[in-house]
Amino acid sequence: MAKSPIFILFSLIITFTVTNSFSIENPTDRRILVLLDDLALKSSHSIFFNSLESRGFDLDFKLSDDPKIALQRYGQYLYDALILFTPNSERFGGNLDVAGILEFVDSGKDLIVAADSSASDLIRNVAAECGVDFDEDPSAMVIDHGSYAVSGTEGDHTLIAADDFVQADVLLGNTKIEAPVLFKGIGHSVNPANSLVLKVLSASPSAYSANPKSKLSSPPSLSGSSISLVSVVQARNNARVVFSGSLDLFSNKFFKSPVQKAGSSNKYEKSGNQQFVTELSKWVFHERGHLKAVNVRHHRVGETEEPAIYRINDDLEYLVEIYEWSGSSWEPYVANDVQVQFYMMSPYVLKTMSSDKKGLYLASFKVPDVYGVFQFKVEYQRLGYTSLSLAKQIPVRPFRHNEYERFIPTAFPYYGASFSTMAGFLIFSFVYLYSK
Amino acid sequence: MVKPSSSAATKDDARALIHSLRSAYSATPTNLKIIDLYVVFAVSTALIQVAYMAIVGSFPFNSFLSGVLSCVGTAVLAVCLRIQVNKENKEFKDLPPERAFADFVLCNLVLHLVIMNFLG
Amino acid sequence: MEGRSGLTLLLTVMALSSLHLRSCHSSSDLQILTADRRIDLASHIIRVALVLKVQNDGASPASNVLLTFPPTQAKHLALLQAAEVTGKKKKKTLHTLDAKPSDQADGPNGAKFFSISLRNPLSTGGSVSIEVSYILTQSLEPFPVEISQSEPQLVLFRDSSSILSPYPIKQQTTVIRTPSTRVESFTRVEPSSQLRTELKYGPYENKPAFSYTPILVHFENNNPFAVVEELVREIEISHWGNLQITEHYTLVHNGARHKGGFSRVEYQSRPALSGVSSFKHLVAKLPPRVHSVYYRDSIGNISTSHLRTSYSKSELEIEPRYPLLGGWKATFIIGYGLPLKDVLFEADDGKRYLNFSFGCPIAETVVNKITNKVVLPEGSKNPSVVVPFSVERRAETKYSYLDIVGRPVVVLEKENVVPEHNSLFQVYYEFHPMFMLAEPLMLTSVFFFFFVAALAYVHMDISIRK
Amino acid sequence: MVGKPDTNKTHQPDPTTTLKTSPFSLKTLKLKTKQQELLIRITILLLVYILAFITRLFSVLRYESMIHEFDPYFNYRTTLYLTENGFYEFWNWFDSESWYPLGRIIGGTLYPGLMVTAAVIYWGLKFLRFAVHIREVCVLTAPFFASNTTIVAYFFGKEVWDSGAGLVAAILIAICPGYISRSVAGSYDNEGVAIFALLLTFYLFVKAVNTGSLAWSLASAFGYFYMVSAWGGYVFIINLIPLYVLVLLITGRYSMRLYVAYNCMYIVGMLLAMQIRFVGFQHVQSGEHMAAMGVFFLIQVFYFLVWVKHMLNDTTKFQAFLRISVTSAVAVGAIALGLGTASGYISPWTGRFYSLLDPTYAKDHIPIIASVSEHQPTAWSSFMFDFHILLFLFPAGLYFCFKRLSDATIFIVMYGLTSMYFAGVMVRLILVATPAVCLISAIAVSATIKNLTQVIRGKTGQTVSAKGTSSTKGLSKQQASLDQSIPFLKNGATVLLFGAFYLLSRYAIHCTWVTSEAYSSPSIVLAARGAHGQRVIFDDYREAYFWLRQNTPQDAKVMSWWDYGYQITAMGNRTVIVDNNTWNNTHIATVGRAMSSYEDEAYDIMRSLDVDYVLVVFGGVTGYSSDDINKFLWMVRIGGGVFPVIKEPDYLVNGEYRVDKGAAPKMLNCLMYKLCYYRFGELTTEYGKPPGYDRARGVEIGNKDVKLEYLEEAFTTSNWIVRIYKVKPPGNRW
Repeated sequence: MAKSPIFILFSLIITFTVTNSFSIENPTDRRILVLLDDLALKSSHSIFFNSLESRGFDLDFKLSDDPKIALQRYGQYLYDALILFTPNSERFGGNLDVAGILEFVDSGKDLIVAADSSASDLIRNVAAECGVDFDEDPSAMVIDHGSYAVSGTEGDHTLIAADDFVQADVLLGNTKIEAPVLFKGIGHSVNPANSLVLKVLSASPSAYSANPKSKLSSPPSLSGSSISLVSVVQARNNARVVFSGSLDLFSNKFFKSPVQKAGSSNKYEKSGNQQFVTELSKWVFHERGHLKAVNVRHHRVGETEEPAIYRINDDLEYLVEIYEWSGSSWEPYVANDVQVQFYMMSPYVLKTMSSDKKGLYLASFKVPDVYGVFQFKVEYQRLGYTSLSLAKQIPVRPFRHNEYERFIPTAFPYYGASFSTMAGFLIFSFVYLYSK
Repeated sequence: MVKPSSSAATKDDARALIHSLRSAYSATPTNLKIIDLYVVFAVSTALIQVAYMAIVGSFPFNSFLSGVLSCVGTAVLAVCLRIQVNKENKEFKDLPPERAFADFVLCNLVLHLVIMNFLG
Repeated sequence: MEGRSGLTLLLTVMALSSLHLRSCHSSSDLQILTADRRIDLASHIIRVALVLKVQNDGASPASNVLLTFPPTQAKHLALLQAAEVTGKKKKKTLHTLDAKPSDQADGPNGAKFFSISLRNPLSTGGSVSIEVSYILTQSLEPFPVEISQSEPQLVLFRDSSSILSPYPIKQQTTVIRTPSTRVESFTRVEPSSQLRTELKYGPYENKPAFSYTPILVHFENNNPFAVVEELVREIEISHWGNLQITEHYTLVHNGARHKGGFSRVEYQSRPALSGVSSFKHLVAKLPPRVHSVYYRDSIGNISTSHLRTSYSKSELEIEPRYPLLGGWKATFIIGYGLPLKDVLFEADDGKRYLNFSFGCPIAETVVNKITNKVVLPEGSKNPSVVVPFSVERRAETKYSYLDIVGRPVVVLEKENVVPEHNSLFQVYYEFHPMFMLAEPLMLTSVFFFFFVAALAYVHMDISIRK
Repeated sequence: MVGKPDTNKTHQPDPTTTLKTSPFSLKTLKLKTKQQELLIRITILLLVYILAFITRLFSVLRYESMIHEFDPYFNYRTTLYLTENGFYEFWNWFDSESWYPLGRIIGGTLYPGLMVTAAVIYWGLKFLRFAVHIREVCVLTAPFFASNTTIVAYFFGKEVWDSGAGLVAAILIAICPGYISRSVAGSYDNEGVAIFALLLTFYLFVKAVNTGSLAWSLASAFGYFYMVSAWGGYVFIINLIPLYVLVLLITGRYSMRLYVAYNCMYIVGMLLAMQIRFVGFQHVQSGEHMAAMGVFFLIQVFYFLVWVKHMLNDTTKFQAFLRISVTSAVAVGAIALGLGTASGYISPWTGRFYSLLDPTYAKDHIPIIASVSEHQPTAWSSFMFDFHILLFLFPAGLYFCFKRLSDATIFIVMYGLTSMYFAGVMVRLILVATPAVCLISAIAVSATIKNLTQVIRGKTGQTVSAKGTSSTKGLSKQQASLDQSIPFLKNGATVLLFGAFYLLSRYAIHCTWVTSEAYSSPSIVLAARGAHGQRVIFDDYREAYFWLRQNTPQDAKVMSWWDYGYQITAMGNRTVIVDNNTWNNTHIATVGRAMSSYEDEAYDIMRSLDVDYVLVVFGGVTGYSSDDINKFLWMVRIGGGVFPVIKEPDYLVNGEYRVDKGAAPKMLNCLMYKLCYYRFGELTTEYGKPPGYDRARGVEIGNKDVKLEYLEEAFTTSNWIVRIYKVKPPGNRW
C-alpha cells in the first residue's frame, strides 16, 4: 500500500524521461519490453538479447503472465518496442491484449513477433491484423525435402536451411549473408491485399507446410516459395514489425550451429542466423533506413521568400532536404528517384528532383495554365525505407485584369479606328458649330 | 420567267431612284449634309473594320468590338442629332438645337470614355 | 513539456545535497520558528496561504523578510500579498506589508527571491508573524494529456513537501486540499497522511535553509479550466451620462485536451459520466444598474444568456454556443452600459476621474493577457492613472461618432490576471464642458443647412412653374 | 418586439390618408397656389419613403440585425473583402476557399453592383465619421433601396398617368408583399437593388421616349448599366425594350423620339454592360441578347426607309425601292444570323432562359435548376399571397391603360403582361412583376377614385380642364349620362369610394401581417412555439459554423450539400467543396454521389477531394422539415445525372421515398442516411414514441444501429440540426 505511490512516482518520472527520447531527432528505440513464455528463453536466446543490450537498448524482461505488464500509463507509452517471444501463451497478464498491441504499433512503436508451431490464437490475430496469415493447422510446420539442413540425426526435414533473402541492403545490411539461415517452425503467407507487408525470408520451391507427424492426406494449404518464413511490415506511420515463424531462429543454438544445405557441398561453421537476425533487428529498431525530410520550401525562380499564392505560368522552385538516420547521426540521403508532383486531383506536373549529394533536392518547373488549389506532393516509398509523404497546399490564381498583354499588333487598326472616330468627333463638332 | 422581268424592272427602277434621290437630297440644308458626311465616314470605318476582322480573325475581340461599336455609336448618335436639329421634324419643335447638340456631345464623351476603357 | 519539467525536477532532487551545504551561510540570520502552509487545489487557480513566525537571531535588526520560489512557480506567480499579524486569536489585526521581487541575485538553481519589508525592523531576538498569500496559475498539468469524452480529468501538482525558504525552519506543516477524495497518487514524505480531501505533510522539524523535497500529487480535478487567452476591454466614457463597456474574450478550455469524437447522445443523456471536465456556462459579475447588456460574437447574437440584477450586483450567466471540451476555443463579446454617475467623479482639483474595476468579471478564470482601453471623451487632456499593481501603459487615439480630433485612449495591459485583481483603478483627466456641445452643434447645423436647401428647392420649383 | 406594433400602427393610416389627400390636392389645385399641393405631395412621399423603410425592419425587431438565408452570406463576405482590400483586389479576387480544389474567380463570376453599392455607402458613412459596422450597412441596404424604389415608382406613375397615380403607386409598392419578400432588412441580395435599377431604367427609357432627348436615354443607359452590374435579370430589360419597340413599329406608332431613345440607350448601354466581366461579350454572342441587336438593325433600316420615303414623295418609286432593299436586307440578316449560330459564335440560349419560356423544361433537363425551390412554377395561392387586391386591380388598370393609349401606357401594359407570365413560370420572378402590377393597379385606383370624387363633387367641368389630358372623353360621357340622376349616382359613388378605401385598408393590413409573419424570418435562426406557447429559438446553424471556425484546422475542407456552402465559408471561414454558386455541375454531382453511395465508396471519393469534415443537416429531432434527408432525392438525381452508377430507383420502394423499416436497402446504408441517423436510434425524441422516432418524417427509422467505419462524429449541435463528422485517416497497417 505505502509502496505503490512511490513506485508510481518513479514510473511517472521515468515516463517523462522516456517521452522525449523517441523524438524526430533520434528515431532509434531505447526501451524494449520482452515478453517470454518462460525465463529459460532469456538464457537460451542470450546472444540475441546481449547484442541488443550491447547496442544500447535496455531490455525489460517479463513473463507473459506477469500481472504488472503495462505498455502505457496515463496515455504515455513506457516502451518504444515490444518483443513477443511467446508463441504459446493465449493471453497476457496485466491488461495487454491484441487491441493493446495493435494500438502500440499504431502509435508508431515497433514489434517483433516470433511464432512457432502451434502458435497461439493471440499471435495469429496480431499477425492477421498486420496482413500475415500463419498456417491454420496448429500442428503444421514447414517441411522441405529439397533444401533441409543436413544434420547428424536424420530428422523429418522440418529444420530447413533457407537462403532466399529479399534483395534490400537497407533491410539486411550491405554485407551479403553467405550461410543459409536455419529455420524450424510454422510458415505463413502474406496477405496480397496488404501492400505494406513484405517477405524477407521465403522458403524454397520444394517446401510445403504440413503436420510432420501425420501422413499428408490433403494437398498442403501452403507450399512452394509462396511460404514466407520471416516477413516485415512497415506501417504508414513507419512503425516496423517483424514476424518470424520460428522462435528458434533467434536462439543461441541456431546462431552457433554449423549448417550445410542439403544437396549443396559447401558447409558453413556458423549459420547465417546471427547476421540475419542482427541486421533485421537493426532495421526494425530504426537504426537504419529511417528518412526525414526537413525544411520543405518553394518560391518563384529568382526570389527567396515563399509566396502565399502563385499565378498561372509562374516559374517556381521546390526544395526539400532529406536525411537518413545512420544509427548515430543524420547523414544526407542520396538517391536519384525522388519525385515531386504538382497535384490537383491529378498530377499536372511530375518531376524527378535533382540532388546535390548533400541531401538537398530541388525541382524547378512552370506552373500549368490551370488555376485552382494545387499541392506539392512528395510520395517517396522505397523498399525498406520509411515512407516520406509530404503535401503542401498552394493556390494558383489566373491573371489579374492588368496582367494580360496589351497593344496587340493585330488590334492596331481597331485602335486606329476608335481614335480616328474620336478625332472625327472633335473635327465634326468644330465644323458643325462654325459652319453657320 | 418571273425573275428576268423583275430584275429588269428593278434595274431601271434603281436608275430612276438614284436620280430622283440625288435631286431630292440636294435640297437638304448644309448642317444636315455635314452630319451625313460624318455618318458616312463612321459607317465606312465600321465596315472596313468588319472586313479586316473577317480576314485576321477576331482575336482581340474586345478591341474589335470597341472599334466597331465606337463607329456605330458615333454614327447613330449623329443620326439622332440630325433628327433633332432637322427643322422638318415637328416632334422636336420644343427642343432647341443647342440643347440637342449639348446632349449629343455628352453622349459622345461617355461613349468614347467607355471605348477607351474597353480598348486595352 | 512534461519531459523537460520532469528532468528539471530530477535535477533539483540531485541538487539538494549541495543545497544542504550551502544553506549554512545564507543571507541573514533570521530563522522561522513555525511555518504552516495551506495549498488549495480546488480549482485551476492555486491559492496558497502561508503563515510564518519569523525570529531574528542576528545581531543587526532585519528590516525585511525574504520569500523564495522555485523558478517554475515564480513564472506562474500571479499575485503575492503579505500581512503582519498582531494580537491573538480574538482580537488579531492585519497590517498589509508590501511584497515585491527582490533585486537580490537568484538562489540555487534559479530560485527567485521576493522580499517583504516589515513595518518596523525586527530587533535582535524579536519575532513577528506574517501571513503570506499567493496565487499560482497554470501549475496543474493535465495528465494524461488527452482524455476522451468519458474519462475524468486527472492533473498533476508539483511542489516541495518542505517550504523552500532562505532561512532554516524549526517546525513546519503543509496541508494540500484536493477538490475530491479521488487522489490517484501522492508522494509520501513521512510523516505524511491523507484524510478525506486533505493531504498533510509534516510536521517536519529543523529543516535547513533551501531544503526542497519534490512531491507529486496526481488527482482528479473536473472544475472548468477556463482560461481567457486574451481579454480586451473597451471602456468608453460619454459625458451624456453613460459608460459603455465592451469586452472581447478569447476563451479556451485549458485542461486535458479532448481526444476522439464528441457524441451528443452521451453528452445529453449521461451528463454525470461524459464530458465531466467540460463546461457549458460561465457567470460574469457585473456592477449593479447595468443596462443594455448584449452578448454576441463575430457572427451574431448568442441567444443563451440570462441576466439577474439586484440592487447590490448583477449576474450575467452566459453560455458559449457549444460546450467547451478540453482544448476547444470560443470567442465572444460582452457589452453593457452603466450610468455614469456611478463611476465618474470629480476630484478636488477639478479633474474628473473614472473609478472602475480592473480585471475580468467572469468568475474563476485566469486571464493570460488583459488590455483595458479607457476611451476618454473628445477634447479631454493629460490623463493620469492610478492602479494598485504594476501595469504597462500606452496611449492611443480613437475616432468614433462625429469625431474630429479623435478621443484620447489610455491603454493598460497586464498579464496573468486572476479574479483577485478585480480591484478598482482610477483614470484622472481634465475635460472642458464646452466640448460636450460640439456634436449637437454639428448636427443642428447640418439640419439647418438641409432645411435651407429644401427651402431653396421649393422656391426654385415655383420659379420653374411660373 | 414591443416596438413592432406601434411602428406600423403609426404608419398604418398612411395609404388611406394619402388617398384622401390626393383628390384633396386636386381640389386645392384650383383654389390655392400650387405650392401647397407640392408640399403635400412631398410630405406624402416622405412618409411613404419612411414607411417603406420601417415596414421592412420586422426581422431586426423579431430577431437581430443579421444577414438572412444563403446567397446574402456570399454577398456579405464579398462586401467585407471589398471594404477591407479595396476595389482592385476585389476585382481580381481568386477565392481558393470555395469549390476546392478548383477555386473560383470571384471578380469574374459575380454581379458587383450590390457589393460596390454597400461599400460606397459604408465608405461615405465612415467619411462622415459614423462608426457603423459594415454588417449594419449590408442589412439595411435592401430596405434603403426599397424606399428609393418608391420614389422612382412615383415618378414613373407620374410619367405614365398622373401624379395621383404616381403617389398611389409609390404607396402600393412600398408595402407590396411581393417586393418585401426580397427586400426585408437582412436579405442582402442582388434583387434588393436590382428592382430599383430595373424600375429606374424603365422610367428613364419611357421618359426618353416621351421627350425624345438624348440626355434621358443616356441616363436610361446608365440605369441599365447599374442593373447589369447588379443582377442577371437585366436580360428581361434587354428583351422587353426591343419587344416594345417592335410592337410600336408594328402598331405604326413609330416616331423619331423612339428612334433616338432606343438607339442611344442600346449602344451606350451595351458598351457599358460589357465592362462587367461576368457579362462580357454576351451582348453580341449569346442568343438571349440577339433580339435587341436585330431590332437595332431593323430600326435603322426602318428609319432609312422612312427617310428615303420622305425624300422622294412618290409612292410607286418608293414601293420599288422597298422591294429591293427589304429583300436584300432580309437575305443579309438571315445569312448573318445563320453563320453566327453555325460557327457557334452566337451561343444558344441557356437553360434558365429555356426554363423561362417553357416551365417544364428544367424538370426534365436540368435537375440542378429544378431542385431550387424558388425556380418552381408559381401557385395561385402565392399570387394571392403576394398581390392580394392588386390581383383584381391589375385587369382594371389594364382597362384604363387601353382606354387611354399612349407610348408610355403601352410600355407599362407590355411590362405588366410579360412579367406576369414570367411570374407564373418562376416563383422568384413575382418580384419582377411586382412593380408593374403596382403601377397598373395604381392607375386603376387613382382613375376610379378621381372619377368617383368628380361624380360626387358634381361639377366635373373645371376638374377636367384642370387635369388637362386626363380621360376627358370618358368623363364627359359620364357627364351626359350623369345629368339625369345625380343624387342616386352620388350615393352610389360615395359607397363605392368607401368600398375602395376599405379594400385598400384591407390590403395594408394584409401586407403588414404577411411581412411580420411570413417574410421576416432569417432561415438561419429557426423559431418555434414551445409547449407553453413561449418562443423557442434553434440557433444550431451558427453553433455549428462557429464550432468549425474555432475548433478545426485553418485549412480544413468541409463537404456538405451545396446549399450550405456560402454559409460555411462566410460564418465557418472554412474551405468548402461546393457552394450555392452552382457553376460546376460535375463537382456537385460528385458530392451528390458521395452522399448517396455506401460508406467505403464515399470514403474514396472524399479522400480524392481531401475532405476533412462532412456536414449534414438533420431535422429528425426538432421536426425541421427542410433538411438533407428531404433534399436527398435531389442529390441522387444530380449525382445520377453525371454518374450513372447512382440510380434513383435504388432509393425508392415502389416509387415512394421512405426512411422507416420499409425503406430500400441502399437507402438505409447510404452515407447520408448513416450520417443523419448515426446513434439516433438511442434517442427518444417524443414522449410515447419509440426511440429513434423521426419527427420530421413522422416515422420510426429503419436502421437503428448505424456503424461508422471511416468517419467519426466530431460535433453535433444541441438540437441535432447540424451534424459534423470527421473523415478518419487511412488505416495504418493496410
